[in-house]
Amino acid sequence: MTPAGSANGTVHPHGGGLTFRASLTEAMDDLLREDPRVLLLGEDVLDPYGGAFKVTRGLSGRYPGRVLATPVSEAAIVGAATGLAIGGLRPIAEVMFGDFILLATDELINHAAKFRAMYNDQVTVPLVVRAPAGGGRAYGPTHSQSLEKHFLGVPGLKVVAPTHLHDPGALLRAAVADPDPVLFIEHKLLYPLELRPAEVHGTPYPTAVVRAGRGEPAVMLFAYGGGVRWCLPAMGRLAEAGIASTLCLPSRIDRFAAWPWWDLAGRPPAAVLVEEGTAGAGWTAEVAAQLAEAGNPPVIRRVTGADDIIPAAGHLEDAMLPSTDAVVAAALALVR
Amino acid sequence: MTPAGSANGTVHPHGGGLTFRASLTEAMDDLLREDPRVLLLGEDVLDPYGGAFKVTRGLSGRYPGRVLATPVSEAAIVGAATGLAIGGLRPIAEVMFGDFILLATDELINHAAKFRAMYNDQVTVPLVVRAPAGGGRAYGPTHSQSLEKHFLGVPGLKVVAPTHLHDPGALLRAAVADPDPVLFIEHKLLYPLELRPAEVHGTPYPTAVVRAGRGEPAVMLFAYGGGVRWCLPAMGRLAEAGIASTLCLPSRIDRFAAWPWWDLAGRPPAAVLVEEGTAGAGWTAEVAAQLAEAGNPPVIRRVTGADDIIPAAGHLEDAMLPSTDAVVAAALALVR
Amino acid sequence: MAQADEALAVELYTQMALIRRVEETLQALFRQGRMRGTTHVSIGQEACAAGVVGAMDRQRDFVFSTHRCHGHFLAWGGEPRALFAELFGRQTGVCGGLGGSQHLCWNGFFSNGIQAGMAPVAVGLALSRKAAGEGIGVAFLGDGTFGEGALYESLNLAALWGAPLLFVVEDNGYAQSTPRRMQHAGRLAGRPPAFGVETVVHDAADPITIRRLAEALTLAVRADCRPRCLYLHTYRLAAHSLSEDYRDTEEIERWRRADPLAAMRRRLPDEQADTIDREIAARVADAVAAAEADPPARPRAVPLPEPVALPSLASAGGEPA
Amino acid sequence: MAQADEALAVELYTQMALIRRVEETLQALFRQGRMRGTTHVSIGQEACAAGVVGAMDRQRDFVFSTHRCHGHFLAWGGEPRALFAELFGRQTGVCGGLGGSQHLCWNGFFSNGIQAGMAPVAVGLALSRKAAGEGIGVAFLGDGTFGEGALYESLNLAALWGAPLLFVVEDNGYAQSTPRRMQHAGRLAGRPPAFGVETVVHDAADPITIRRLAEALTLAVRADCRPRCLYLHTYRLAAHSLSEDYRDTEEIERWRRADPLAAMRRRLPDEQADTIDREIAARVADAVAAAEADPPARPRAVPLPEPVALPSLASAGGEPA
Ligand SMILES: Cc1ncc(C[n+]2csc(CCOP(=O)(O)OP(=O)(O)O)c2C)c(N)n1
Ligand SMILES: Cc1ncc(C[n+]2csc(CCOP(=O)(O)OP(=O)(O)O)c2C)c(N)n1
Ligand SMILES: [Mg+2]
Ligand SMILES: [Mg+2]
Repeated sequence: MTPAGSANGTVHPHGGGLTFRASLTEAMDDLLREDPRVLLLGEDVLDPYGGAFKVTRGLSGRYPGRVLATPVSEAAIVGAATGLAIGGLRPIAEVMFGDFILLATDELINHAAKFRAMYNDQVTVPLVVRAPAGGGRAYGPTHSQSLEKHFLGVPGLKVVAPTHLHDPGALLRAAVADPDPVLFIEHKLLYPLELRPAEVHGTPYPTAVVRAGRGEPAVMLFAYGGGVRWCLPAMGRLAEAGIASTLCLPSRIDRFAAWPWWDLAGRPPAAVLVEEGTAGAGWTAEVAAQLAEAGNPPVIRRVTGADDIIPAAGHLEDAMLPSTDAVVAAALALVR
Repeated sequence: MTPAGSANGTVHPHGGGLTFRASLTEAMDDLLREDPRVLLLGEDVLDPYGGAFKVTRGLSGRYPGRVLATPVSEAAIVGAATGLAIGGLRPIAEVMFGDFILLATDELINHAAKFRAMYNDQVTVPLVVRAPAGGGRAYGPTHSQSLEKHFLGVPGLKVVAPTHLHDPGALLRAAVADPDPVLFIEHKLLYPLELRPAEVHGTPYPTAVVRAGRGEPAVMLFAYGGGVRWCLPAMGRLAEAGIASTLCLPSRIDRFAAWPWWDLAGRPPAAVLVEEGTAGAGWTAEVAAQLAEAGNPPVIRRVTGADDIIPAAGHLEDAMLPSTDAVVAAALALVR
Repeated sequence: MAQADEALAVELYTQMALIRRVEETLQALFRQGRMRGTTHVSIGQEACAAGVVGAMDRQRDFVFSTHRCHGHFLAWGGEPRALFAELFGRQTGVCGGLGGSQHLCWNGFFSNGIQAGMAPVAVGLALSRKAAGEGIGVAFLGDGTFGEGALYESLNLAALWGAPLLFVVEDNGYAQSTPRRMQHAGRLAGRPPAFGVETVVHDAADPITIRRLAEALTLAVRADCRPRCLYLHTYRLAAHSLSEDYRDTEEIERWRRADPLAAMRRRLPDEQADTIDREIAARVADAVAAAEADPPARPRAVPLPEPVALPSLASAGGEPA
Repeated sequence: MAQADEALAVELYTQMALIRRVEETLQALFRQGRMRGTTHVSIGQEACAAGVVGAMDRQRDFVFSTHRCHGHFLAWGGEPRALFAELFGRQTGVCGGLGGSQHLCWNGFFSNGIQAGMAPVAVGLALSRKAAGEGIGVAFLGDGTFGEGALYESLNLAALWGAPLLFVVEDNGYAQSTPRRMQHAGRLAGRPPAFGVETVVHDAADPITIRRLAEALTLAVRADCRPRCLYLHTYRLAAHSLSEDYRDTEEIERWRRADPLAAMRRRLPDEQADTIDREIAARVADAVAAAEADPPARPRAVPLPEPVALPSLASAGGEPA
């Protein structure tokens, strides 16, 4: 059991060996036990397989009839889950790889996200679509993408991307409790990581703030989801080089307001914006735009995936995704 | 017949009463006549109907067997056109309303756009997908959207959005000649407009530049596609108010490099970025990010569609889309 | 005619005549420029709406409709005034003027302007009703909509999971301007059975037969929670939307002579039919007048979703990482 | 056995044994950590690849495959070394190491890792060959892939427009971990016919029969440019990918005893089979050694698409608007 939300400034209580994956599984276990309206559906989610990334493992056995293995039909999975949500249930749909969410784009954007508003608030759509995303496992061009940027700025749709510095289970519970559809992005490489306590702010989708080095931060990092895996070591290296930094790591990445975090961190003179996906019109573009629009922005550099397909060859994938080195280099370039 | 490309600084030769729509139809007519590899496919594109927006009217009669009315199958339309392109043909697929491109997202992003790169340049995909987009006609939430921002930053995919200040037919010809897939966005409200001569730069997808008022521009506008309809009158009004402005109007909106245009326009101290779609991680976010990243940016304001569904009621739609007033107000707020 | 059949004939004729009158009025309102946008009328197909929807239970069932939804909406009991108001862009509209002609929602009635996109949603809602222990749904489809893959995913899922849902196909022979034979290979009515959905094919001339079929099928769906399909051959007498109609005029004429509404009218005593017509005319005229006079639609109060609230970082402590 | 059948038996056994050897080697390479990522082997299903692909003409035809593509690739004449190199991430790989296991392209052979997404692309390529006047295609599909709507759009379009394409279903009873009966309602083999695609159903034990069927069907496709479907019942003896296999061990054992490769081997004189096996073992070992020693994959030279070039605005005049 994990608390459902975190208040401002709370250091959330985890860290006792619970992994990112287990936090999610536990949250679904709790949800299924506590709320008869909750159900899970997705490809191969039943035991003993427990889903391609094993996040639903153990659940179908404990909650028979409420964990549903679907056909390979992403549009129908999201569409049917939308109907279940309209009908008063609390479906959590799993898309096996985030890359496949593209088959359900219409159901998500032209249906689930629109209903509440276009039907004049006569319905709500408490739908959660979980999507394991990102690269780093040499799965090649169609199984490694970070496509969540294409779902930003969709009226009616929230996009939430936990890290192990948040409480992923609590975020999932918040998403299930949300009256609006939530696309819930889980970076594959985070699954095995143990949760770490961190300073978090805001509810129900808290933003984590990490500070490293001594004194006023010279650089502010903005990242989400899998980006955390480069930012934390980069901050350590920067601290060693005598450069203090602050990382802002929101869990909800749609409609994220960047400027206030920069302001409240003391307006560091430089900002490095990190995103695993490609740069064009992505999350970091939105962050940079907000900083720029507010006037007197810091100097800014984006660190993103290269503008090409994600190659299968592991070493090429490593070379084209962001890295700790790239984050450090960007920070140094701005600070010096 | 129109020239296939425009050299830097050319004032393109149109304006003699040819409409945006006719320019496109004429280009397809020319292409079909000149190149046996060209073919059109889409829903209801045959005569006498000639497509929902009448852009293919007259063509099926003149080129029997090369203008194909499809089933209502957007994924198969784009997928089959991709196969035709791989097979050496030059398909132009029409999606009846741009809103329906969401049903073909997977075919476009995980197939057409990826093939060339992931197959190590063994194939090219000279595919054009035409999509009438945008609001202003009170067609309601699912027939009025500007969804092209969701297709920006896709490795392998180009997005081209002509205006009547470009030569839309020439752009379409360039897209057909392009070895890579092009999503070709046609704003519905531009169809009846007569082409206007303008200063254009670059090839094969030129950027139009419009200057208004006397002296150095105090504000620079960035817009594309349907955004032109507010920018031109806004510039007139600003000029009347004694404010000179320069409009940068690219036709290719993916991988658009904003800063050089601002630089070459003399770095006006203010920039208004205009986009009919919603703001979040859209085209204007990318433009703002680029200006910010380059350092010493102008003061920036985005003018975009409101963050909500597009209501059917005409007056509400008018109120939530950008407008000439909004562009003028943004410029005045920055300049004063 | 038996007593019951007589009553049913009156009900069905009234329903159909109301739909016809409302939609002819809509055509006129658009022609006169009193409405913006566009619309799709079901003139000629009213027997499907009246026949099928009347077999449903408004208390617990639901209806998914399409771009051509006015008839289904009215047959479900929707108010003409609310429909007119919706298309006028008025606060009192079915969806406060936000949805417009294609995007209606009211009391378990849903339509959307994306072909076949609602099919899986209907399956999901049906499953939720099954879980709740009562209620079934109907999902209307056109023949052209058989082009969309989402439909087949939905048929499969409905049959596989036992969704209490009646798919109703209104095959009017065309998708927009394109005839069925240029859209589909094989026999359309043979497709749902290939996905495990039993299908009854009928022509849609007689609303009484349609009602009986719909009653039988909904009974079966209620009994075993398995989906069924009612495949109706029909014809629209008007153009696809407000644009021109390029279909063969003789073909249209032939169908106009077999207009199910006219046939239904002939079953009633002239005087009774005249009375019904007069009442409907008055009701529709009143609805238009009231709707047009209603206040204009308001923007939604709450933007969706709201941005993340700004926390007060000022009070926050923090440890170095 | 007739002379011709004998030669065919040797060809098919050699083909199947090569596929088996290559894929068992891949399994070992992954187990040993010499390859990254994951892969899907077709062990047990080789008769489908060998039987069908050999009926195609490498000069003018094409093959669309799936995530489980190695067998199809090798049967099409793809080099084991190029395949190993691709999975090792080497320059000499089929796609220079960019595609990896699921994303192969070579000489009219295409695979992609998205279920059913290639079906419409195959239809389009088939239509382009029809326009060119020669060549047909084959598109492989799994039973699980019948869940995807794009498949039905493609079947319809292929039949409607007369695409010279043979759909080949390898129904191995599972999609990943989920058995067919939990995925599909009705009889899968009944679905293509509902979209106007004639379908022949067979079990996939004997590659010679498969070859004859494929020959007959490709002849028909070539003759009238209408699509056909060959629906094969088969079984994979290995796990879905590199993860654990949770299927019933007795079921697996039963199928292992009926392994088509072993059956095929028994048709050949022992000595001949031994020779073939030895040669294949050597060939595969050489291929692995060569591929592993090949230079690492390089990044693509040209990013796609290039950004818009910066014009020289300096020279530009310009009129006020
Ligand atoms: C996904 C999608 N594609 C295309 C359209 C445009 N469109 C609106 S109605 C229609 C024809 C539908 O035909 P059918 O299903 O037979 O219904 P009918 O109009 O005949 O009632 C089309 C193609 C749409 N609304 N949605
Ligand atoms: C669009 C999409 N959804 C899901 C997957 C994940 N996936 C890979 S293989 C597979 C099962 C496919 O089953 P089947 O078609 O029977 O082929 P088989 O694996 O049995 O050869 C699934 C679901 C995918 N690759 N693409
Ligand atoms: Mg129809
Ligand atoms: Mg299978």
